[in-house]
Amino acid sequence: MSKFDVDEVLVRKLAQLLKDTGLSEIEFESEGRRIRVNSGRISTTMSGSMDSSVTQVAVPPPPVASQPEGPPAGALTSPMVGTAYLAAEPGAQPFVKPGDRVTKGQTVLIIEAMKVMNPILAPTAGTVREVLIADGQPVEFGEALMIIQ
Amino acid sequence: MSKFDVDEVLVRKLAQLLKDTGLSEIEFESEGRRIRVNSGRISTTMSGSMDSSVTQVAVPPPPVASQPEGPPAGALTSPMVGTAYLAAEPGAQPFVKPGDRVTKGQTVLIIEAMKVMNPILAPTAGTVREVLIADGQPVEFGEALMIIQ
Amino acid sequence: MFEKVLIANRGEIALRIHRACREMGIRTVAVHSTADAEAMNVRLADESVCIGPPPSRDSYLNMAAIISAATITGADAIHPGIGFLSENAAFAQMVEDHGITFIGPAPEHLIMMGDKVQAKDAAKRFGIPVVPGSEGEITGEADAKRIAGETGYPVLIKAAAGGGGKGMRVATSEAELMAAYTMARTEAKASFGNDAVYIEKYLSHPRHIEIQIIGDSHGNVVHLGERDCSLQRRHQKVLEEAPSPALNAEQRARIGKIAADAMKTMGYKSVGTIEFLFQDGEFYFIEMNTRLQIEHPVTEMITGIDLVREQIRVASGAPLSFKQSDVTIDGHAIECRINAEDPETFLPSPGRVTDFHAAGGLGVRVDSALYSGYRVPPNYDSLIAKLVVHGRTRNESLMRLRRALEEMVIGGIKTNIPLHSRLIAAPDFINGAYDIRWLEKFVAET
Amino acid sequence: MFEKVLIANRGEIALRIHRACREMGIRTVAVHSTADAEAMNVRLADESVCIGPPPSRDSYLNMAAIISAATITGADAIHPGIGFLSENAAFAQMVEDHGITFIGPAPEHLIMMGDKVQAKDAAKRFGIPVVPGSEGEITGEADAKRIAGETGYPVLIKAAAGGGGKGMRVATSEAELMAAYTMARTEAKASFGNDAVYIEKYLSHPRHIEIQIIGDSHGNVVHLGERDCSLQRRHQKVLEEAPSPALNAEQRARIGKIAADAMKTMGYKSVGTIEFLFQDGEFYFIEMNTRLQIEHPVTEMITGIDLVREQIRVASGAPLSFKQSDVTIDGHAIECRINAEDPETFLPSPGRVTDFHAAGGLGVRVDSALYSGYRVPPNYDSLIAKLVVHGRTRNESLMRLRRALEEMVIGGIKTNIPLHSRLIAAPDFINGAYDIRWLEKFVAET
Repeated sequence: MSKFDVDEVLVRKLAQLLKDTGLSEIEFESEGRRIRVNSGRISTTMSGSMDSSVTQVAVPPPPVASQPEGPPAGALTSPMVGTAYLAAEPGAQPFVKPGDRVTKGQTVLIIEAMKVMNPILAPTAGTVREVLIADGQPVEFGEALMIIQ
Repeated sequence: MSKFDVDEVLVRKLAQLLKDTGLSEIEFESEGRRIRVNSGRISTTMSGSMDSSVTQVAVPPPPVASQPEGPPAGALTSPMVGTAYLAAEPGAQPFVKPGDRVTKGQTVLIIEAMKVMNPILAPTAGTVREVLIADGQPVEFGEALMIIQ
Repeated sequence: MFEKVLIANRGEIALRIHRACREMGIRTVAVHSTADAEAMNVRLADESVCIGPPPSRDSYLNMAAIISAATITGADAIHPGIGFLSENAAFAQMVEDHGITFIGPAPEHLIMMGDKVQAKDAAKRFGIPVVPGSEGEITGEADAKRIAGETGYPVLIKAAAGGGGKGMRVATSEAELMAAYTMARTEAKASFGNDAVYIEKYLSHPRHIEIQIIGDSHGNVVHLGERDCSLQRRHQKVLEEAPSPALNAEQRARIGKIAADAMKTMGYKSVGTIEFLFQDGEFYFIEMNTRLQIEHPVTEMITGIDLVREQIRVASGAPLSFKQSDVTIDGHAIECRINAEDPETFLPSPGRVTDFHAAGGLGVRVDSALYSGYRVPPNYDSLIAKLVVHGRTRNESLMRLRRALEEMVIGGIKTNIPLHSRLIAAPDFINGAYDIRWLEKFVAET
Repeated sequence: MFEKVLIANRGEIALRIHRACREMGIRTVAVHSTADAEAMNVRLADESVCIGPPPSRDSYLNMAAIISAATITGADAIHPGIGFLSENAAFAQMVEDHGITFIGPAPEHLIMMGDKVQAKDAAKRFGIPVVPGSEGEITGEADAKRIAGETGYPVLIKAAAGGGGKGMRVATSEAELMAAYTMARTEAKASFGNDAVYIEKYLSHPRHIEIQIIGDSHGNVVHLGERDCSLQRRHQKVLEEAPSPALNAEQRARIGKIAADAMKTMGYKSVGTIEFLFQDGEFYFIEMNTRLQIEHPVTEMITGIDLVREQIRVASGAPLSFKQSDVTIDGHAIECRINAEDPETFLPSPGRVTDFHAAGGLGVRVDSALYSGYRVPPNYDSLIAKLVVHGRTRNESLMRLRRALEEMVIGGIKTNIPLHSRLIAAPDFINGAYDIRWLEKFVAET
């Protein structure tokens, strides 16, 4: 079971939504987790006591096997099992490094599977935010390789 | 399991709906996901009862082994395992019947255990509301025999 | 002996193989689809590699992904388990070409027994009794008439590439022959892309009896007696037992020797099962399964031999750890296949298992990868547990099975446990008086 | 054979007896305290009767309540299980006086073996080797000095009515004797209300070896080999195995025959266990348990004999279903006692079991009344499961035990599973080189 903690980013986002939309409250529940944000705007008009609160209620999760986290946003995931190479050959310059801008279809790394070198192409144009694997690292299907945004 | 995050577009859409329709609140639930938005408008017209934004969420009970029911109030429970008799001998008048007033310490039935007749006494003065067992019925420890109030 | 074995399968059989490896001190690599990331065999394995999305063709049938997984984890052998790639000669060859040991028979034996016509020819060559009928593929209507006549009606028309009952038709007289012949060919074409069919004698009340054999790379082959798998529905085995209530010691010894001798001649060097129809004291070869069988625990319970352990040993080049004379049949064993399906409609019932409680105690064995909270994925077959009991007599194991079924708890999904409970209470079953069609009738009538 | 048996016990052993009855087609009555209303054996029984509140003296030791329960349910036999009333002669007699069969030995044998001094005398009469020492109760300090001198130091001073290590003291020299004598008497008085003590030779590095026997009412007695129960902590057995790594076939046959012959002379007619200390090739009688033992599954696994089934059969007057010559020892078995206790401090850990998952597969047996959601009550002993493995060799069962311990899941409470995992990895244990004091040292040092 995950540690009982508030997702700060989510709360800030909801607070912004309240401001933008002029709503007084947003409550959202999914998969046994629930969050409610209240602007307290109402309470200003009356007894100021009411909670201008952020409550995150931890509903005990159903005893399902804990699922793995999904890949981060903008992640390029491995389409196959194999060994990942960041450069065309040992000692050569890496195809890309963090900060590089890439164009859609540009080779960003290679995965060797069954002695075949498979070039992995950038799915979209963008900037390489992070490279998540080391050169020569074995990777499995669906493993996050790098983040391009 | 999808990451726990709010669909921003949906919230904005619901906010717009509130404005257009003049509703104060929209709650929407589907496949374990629930969202509720509240305009807070209601509070301006009504004495600001916050319950316009209070929602009960059914928390699933923990999967404990179901415990046996306790005996009903005023129940006289069996202090031993044996066979219960409502009369001193076959064909005789029962010690008590529903509606009878009994005094504390009065014999209300007999339980035979190991060929010994054990008189069972009324724990308090009161009225016999109900006799829960039949004459000659086997009873276990803690079984409710009759209700005296 | 191997240092590290990759288990190219899923579910209870992957767990079964993991257990054998652990007990031999061999490290295990679990490969799995994204649907099986939380599977018990994956959790227990020393290493795991996700090899693809849920569809089998992209994961458990994905040869490149599996061999890559073996390469990056440095596994020195691959156990293919049951189904999936276990009888795929191309895969076996590819594994060997990568310098990895395929835990199974030689590719040529997979090929030989993979095609029904070739297999029947081989069986005849090796002295295994076969069902009388066409020597090979039927060349046309005239040929069909002639062979059906010689064989004697009723006859069965079967797809050469067939399996699971697809492309099978019975003709009880020459009048029915042509229609049956055409239908069988059409179905065969549709199901296997190959309309080759053959004709054989149709048996009206046979039992399904199969002989377990195991050979090593030193020319030794031993048989471990039979299993009676007559209780089938839609050609799927439901309950298996050994010894068969229908065989006597002489018949057992005779067919066992025939099977073992044939495998010696063939040079077979792994576990394998030769399936027969048995009627009126005669055995007729159906096919050979060149792999482990789902029902192998039945044989393990009555012989005390760990078949998977032995299969891994012989694959590593070690000789069999026992001789034919060491094999003794002790008591009686029964296996119930527990499927995630509606016991009435037989529709699959995948989903989350809210409660799992296995039967326990003396003489009870449960092989299952279930656990409370596990989700049975909808992508694969519905076998979720095997309940196996052993007793000193058939009656003792029947009584034990009854009480074990009472103890099994699988909550949240539907299972065929109620069917098994009804089945073992049926007088015909208790008397051992059933053939391969009995269960279909039983299900239809109750 | 009995129609209906009342099981006067709780926990895993009550379930064990229920299973045997179900497999024999005998209806079961579960009696339980209010604390055990949700117990698995209660849920599975044909009938159940609540016999009292949680304290044992008011429920599981409440003879009147249990016999009344048998009367109102019409049970024709009572199985007392292990502990509680199982060795209580008065209860056995009371049961018989009510025309109900007591599934156990004759009351006089319970009395004879219930008192340590009487038991030792009986053992000598029946030709069972005993530890040299006082003929009976020590009459005073002078007597103590004389006997200790004759026996030779070190000597052990033991309460006549003792058990569980209470009222036991060692004296390594005459200087220590008086203090030890006084302390033992005081403890004996406090624990058993009887300060009678006796003196015997103290063995420095013995093993605990016990012989399983079973007799019927027709004069037949058979022994089923030994169990090695040397791994104890505070005189509580933790892990048992058979055959003992320390015994050879000649020693096994010799002590087995001595035990069986003694029981024949005695006319013993149920299951029983004769416990010995074994050192330097010699056996010394400790005591006889005139009941089933917790560790009986170890013997069942290597002999293939269902001891509880056989115990019920002989109680019904049937003769033993086997002769001594039919008994063969096949392979090796080990049992781990899994307790609800802290593996470091050994403090009891009752409470709700959030997850229970039993190990499965070939050669693994779990006897447990646990289930997910069950509450382990604080009122009774902490044994919650017995994990038993069988293999063709001791090494095979060790490897199997290791992987089975990896699979066991008991969540929500603390258990001694981690202790067992450490224990079976210890070189001394793997080599079978341990005596009755080894475990205490192991626990203290690690």
